[in-house]
Amino acid sequence: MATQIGRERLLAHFRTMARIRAFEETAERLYNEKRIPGFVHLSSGQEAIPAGVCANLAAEDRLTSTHRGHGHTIARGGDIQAMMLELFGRQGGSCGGKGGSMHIADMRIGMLGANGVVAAGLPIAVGAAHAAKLAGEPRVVACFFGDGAVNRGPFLESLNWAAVHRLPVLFVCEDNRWSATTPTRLTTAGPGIAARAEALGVPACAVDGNDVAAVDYLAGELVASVRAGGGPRLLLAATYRWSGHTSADAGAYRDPAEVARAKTDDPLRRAARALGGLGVAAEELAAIESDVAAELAHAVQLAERAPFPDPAALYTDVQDIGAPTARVPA
Amino acid sequence: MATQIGRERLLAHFRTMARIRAFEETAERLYNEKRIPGFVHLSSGQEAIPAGVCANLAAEDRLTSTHRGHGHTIARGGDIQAMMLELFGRQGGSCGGKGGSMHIADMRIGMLGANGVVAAGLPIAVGAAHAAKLAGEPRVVACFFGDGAVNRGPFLESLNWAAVHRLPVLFVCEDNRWSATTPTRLTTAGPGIAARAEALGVPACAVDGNDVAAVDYLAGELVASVRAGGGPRLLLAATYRWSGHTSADAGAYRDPAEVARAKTDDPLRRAARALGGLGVAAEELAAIESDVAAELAHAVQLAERAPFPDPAALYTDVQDIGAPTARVPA
Amino acid sequence: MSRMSFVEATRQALAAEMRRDGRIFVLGEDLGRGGVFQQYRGLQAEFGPARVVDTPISESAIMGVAVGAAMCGARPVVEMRYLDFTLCAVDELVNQAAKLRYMLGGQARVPMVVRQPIGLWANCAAQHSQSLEAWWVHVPGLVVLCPGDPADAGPMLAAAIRADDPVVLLEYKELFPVEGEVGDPTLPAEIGRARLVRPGSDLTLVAWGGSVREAAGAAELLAARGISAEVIDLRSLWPWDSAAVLASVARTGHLLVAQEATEVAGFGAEIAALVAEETGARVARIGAPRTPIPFSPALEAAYRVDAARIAARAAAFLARHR
Amino acid sequence: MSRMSFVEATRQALAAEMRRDGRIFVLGEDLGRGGVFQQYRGLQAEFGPARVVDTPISESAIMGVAVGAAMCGARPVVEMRYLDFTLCAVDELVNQAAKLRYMLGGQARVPMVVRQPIGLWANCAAQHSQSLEAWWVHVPGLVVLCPGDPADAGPMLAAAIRADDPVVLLEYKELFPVEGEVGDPTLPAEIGRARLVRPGSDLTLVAWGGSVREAAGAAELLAARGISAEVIDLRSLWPWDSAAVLASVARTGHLLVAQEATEVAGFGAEIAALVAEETGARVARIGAPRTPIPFSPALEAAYRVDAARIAARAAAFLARHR
Ligand SMILES: Cc1ncc(C[n+]2csc(CCOP(=O)(O)OP(=O)(O)O)c2C)c(N)n1
Ligand SMILES: Cc1ncc(C[n+]2csc(CCOP(=O)(O)OP(=O)(O)O)c2C)c(N)n1
Ligand SMILES: [Mg+2]
Ligand SMILES: [Mg+2]
Repeated sequence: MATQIGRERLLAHFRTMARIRAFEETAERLYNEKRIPGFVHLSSGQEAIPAGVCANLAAEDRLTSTHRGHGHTIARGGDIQAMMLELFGRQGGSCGGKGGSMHIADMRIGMLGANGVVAAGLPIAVGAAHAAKLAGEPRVVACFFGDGAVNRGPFLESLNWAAVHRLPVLFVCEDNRWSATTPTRLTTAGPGIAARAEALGVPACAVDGNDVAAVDYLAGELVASVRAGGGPRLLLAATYRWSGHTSADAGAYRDPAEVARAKTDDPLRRAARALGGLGVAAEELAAIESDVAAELAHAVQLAERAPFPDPAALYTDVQDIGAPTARVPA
Repeated sequence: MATQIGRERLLAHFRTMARIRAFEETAERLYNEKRIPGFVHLSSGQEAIPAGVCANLAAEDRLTSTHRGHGHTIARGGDIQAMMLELFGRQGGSCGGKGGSMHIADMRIGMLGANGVVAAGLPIAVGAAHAAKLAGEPRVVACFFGDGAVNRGPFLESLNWAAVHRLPVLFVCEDNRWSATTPTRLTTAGPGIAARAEALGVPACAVDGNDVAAVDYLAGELVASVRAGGGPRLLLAATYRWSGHTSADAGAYRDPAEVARAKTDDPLRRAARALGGLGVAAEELAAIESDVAAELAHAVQLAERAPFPDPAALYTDVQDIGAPTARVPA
Repeated sequence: MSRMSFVEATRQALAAEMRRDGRIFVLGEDLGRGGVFQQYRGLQAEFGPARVVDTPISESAIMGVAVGAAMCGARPVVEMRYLDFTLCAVDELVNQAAKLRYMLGGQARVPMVVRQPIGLWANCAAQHSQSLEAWWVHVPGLVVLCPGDPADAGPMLAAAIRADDPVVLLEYKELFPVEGEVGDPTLPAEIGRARLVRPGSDLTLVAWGGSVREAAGAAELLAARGISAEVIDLRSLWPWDSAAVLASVARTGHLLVAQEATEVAGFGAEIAALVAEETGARVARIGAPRTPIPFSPALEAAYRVDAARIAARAAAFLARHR
Repeated sequence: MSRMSFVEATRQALAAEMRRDGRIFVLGEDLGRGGVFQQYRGLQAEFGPARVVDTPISESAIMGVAVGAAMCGARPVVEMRYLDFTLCAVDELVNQAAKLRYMLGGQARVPMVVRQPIGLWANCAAQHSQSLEAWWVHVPGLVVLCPGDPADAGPMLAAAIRADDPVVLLEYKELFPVEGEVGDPTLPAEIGRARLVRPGSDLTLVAWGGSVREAAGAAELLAARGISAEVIDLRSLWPWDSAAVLASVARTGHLLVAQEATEVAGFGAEIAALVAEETGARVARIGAPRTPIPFSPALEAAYRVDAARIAARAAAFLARHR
């Protein structure tokens, strides 16, 4: 970890990443134990990217996410209890139980939503930035997406639009090398994602996405230039997805050696080592991890006991005009 | 005209271009005189590109076109009489009167169709090439599109696909600087169309699109490399659209000086000058032009007298299974 | 009341809304030159290119940017040029705009208007003439409006802009140049109310958009044959005024729905089915055959659901059931 | 006859077709690892990556490439993963595949199959659970199939592949693992014929896809209440077997259409409207409310059109009209 970073800042990153890791491991366990409905897309191994990027966002900034959205929400300061309730489909969930993991969102912190459609977040992020610019509001929008999303048309349309209008968007590509069960390189032509962005008028920088200090530093530079009106930027962060594509996917198609090698490059352990170098005792980190574990255990306990939404909630939040009327119960 | 080209070949180009020009001018007049239904998108001023490209296609090759498809069809050897019947919506039209100018097609010459949706031809061309490769057929597909189409998602998805599969596609971008009534540069970010293609793994070459010999030469090189299995290529041809976006558009939003300047760079006159240099007498060219004029006049005469399709044809060519049944006449 | 074209009424309504509310902006292709039907003539000069945005040819982004902007406090009005091009932005409209408020448990709203010029016009053939209102009515979250005459054009647009929901506004291309008596075009309409075009006693004829004229023409033809048809302009397709239709059918005992769109699985099926469910009255439909839209005027004439065809269908329907 | 799952039947049918005809190729995401529902397990090993193509995440290109390939002699089978992602490729399906043969005056055909896994499954919520069959039925040029049990799964796929038209094949996700008695899964079905699931005399219950099981369950519940319901599995939505439905309704006098999709402007409206037009019999529908699909199991339970709800609707319907 060559990048200079202060002790407190790195400790904060460590805590953020530990919370994400614990959330993902908890979600995975809950899924395997059939205690939560639906699927979850886990981001274990990728924690340094949301941690490093979101640390550079101001209160008024916004972000869009992907199907793999827990980490972005947590790094942005999302409420873990509400997220857990959402995963369980209960009252008090971030989305009242209507969205689930794949649509997790928290407008109070400018988190416009995970999204079940690959690349759908890109034009939404650009629209959020367009609105901010139109209103003269000094907001930056961070737009997270995966390496597989660069093969969808909205990638081109969104980057071009953002560049034409010089909008305050930081595009963040989490390059974990996989598009579901397919290695992205097999379906992706050309010299790379950075070149695609540059060809669309969006300057791009690559970073080691498992090095939280490096991500933080570069994201800081890019957010500053975006905020100063320099137009959109792209941060290309290399990382690896430790688990299967969804919680239902064992990932058997991947070479176990590849996975094992990737796991040796653990963003949390890297941060821990650097913190050691900065004089932080191992006990302090262990304390953070046990805090976080307790937080998660508590969240699960509450969520599992929480009531399900009233069936009448099926009919609310659809639309004002022409809202659906409740069926007579069968 | 620096490029070496033989007399006969250039004469053939001249004739092709003269036929396109005459067709477009005729269509424009017919529209203005309200003798044909619908709109026509005219390619006057852009003739050198289809002429130069299609001269390099073999009998088994294929092409896709745009809303502005007359020139591509004629250059490929399409039947002008059938085309004119189609513009009039009559029996014997290329598409039996069902498609009109915007859907003109001729499968006998591998012309898969003009298309009313910008960029829709790109994945179709890629699919045609994919099918050829799968079947082991040695066919090249030429895919024409405009500079405005590079802002639609299918541009990215199609080029990427063609490059991943090393498909035999020659993408031809007719850069006439305008997207309908909007200058393309105002809505397009980045270093340019060639850079976009290269970023998607498709090597690109630029050419003066009003110089038919240059287009011919470069298209020849590119088609050869595509045919040899080198994967897709993009030819970026600079030109200008002389008329309005459609026949209904006077083009008043354009600086008259810009139009006038562009018209001084007439691909036909350039070819004529070069032919003069190769010893072709002005009379010979005049004879070609009057041949062509007669051909067009004859085509119009026949088309205007041809019968409309039988109303029963409304119901044919839809589908085999679940075909529509004719309504009882009112 | 003054005489005004449909398109002029929409221009006035839009300009008035934009003056009233600085959050409104319009985005689409070629708007600075007025747009295909001159719906935007003069607006860029008044409001500037930041509020009347000339977009790239990027339908997915046009729609998706509007969604993101709407979630964040702006009030976008999207111009799709032709309804048909919306087919390049369906994920953004249906998976995103329509569902986001729900998926987010009410945390966000998506107040945007999607203008879709719809229907046959100038022999534009299969990819520039479709009527797909049935699709949008089938999508939870969307409001679907379809003005049928110049007097409604402005008020419907104003109401769409003021709605906090995503609204699809279907504007029949053939109506744009039509003139009529118009009240204040900037006064927002009440959404969800049908309009009685012509009273009658033998048959209820329901139509919307461009078909309202044809239905009215059919009523004339029927009157000459001694049949009294009541013509209703639905105006709003979701929500639609089932009360008005049911009340009319209760009087006439017969319903005929006339639509320009393909008859099979069209919106007319919903109206006919609901009336049949609720009343047991005799119902009938007329719409386009299940063929793509042909170019040739000869074929288009065979395709079109015009006044004569509607009248013939009505007469045959009544003859069978009376 | 042998016991087989729905998904296994489709695998056998596809493999048999691919062995028979070298022009057939399959394209979609992750097919080499079997696809989301393991519909393609083992096929890449047998046929190689050129005929079982792992595509980029490029739905527009997947569909558009299939269109171009189909026009040029190949027989593509497109996998959309979830019906919902078809919304990223609607221009290619509706403006291109469905219309090209017509626009080109019959010069080309577009023989392709678009497999769309459809419906509720595993609480996948609003963007992974939709049923939009009504949309495709409304589009001239498309054939729409929807097998409702394992015995039909293979034959329907084989028939779709052999058709020279673009065919949308809707496969209910919840049916994939269901086992049943299956004849020869590779024998192409006759398209356009409904299947009598259970005879009855008081009411005709029409369903398709995943709702067939629910309708059959409802018939059981109704039988216990002394109501005899005839259950028809439509199997093919365009063309649909109106003759079979009309003949049944002629006997029972009552029609109830049950669908998983949103009731408003759903395909059930077409069936109800046509039966009402043709017969004057009493008709009724049951479908989902006009809300996006919720995640929480508690809300999904309230949303779902299950056997109990169908039976209750049927009983209330008959009580009102008998
Ligand atoms: C339009 C669309 N196509 C396909 C899918 C199915 N899908 C969900 S995630 C995924 C892979 C995405 O890969 P990437 O963008 O790299 O993100 P990652 O999962 O690696 O985080 C796919 C194919 C989808 N959700 N949306
Ligand atoms: C998807 C789509 N969006 C918009 C249009 C309307 N339209 C037709 S041609 C055109 C301009 C196309 O510009 P370009 O690709 O440069 O081709 P050119 O007209 O210059 O030949 C537009 C916007 C369309 N046909 N399809
Ligand atoms: Mg990835
Ligand atoms: Mg152009």
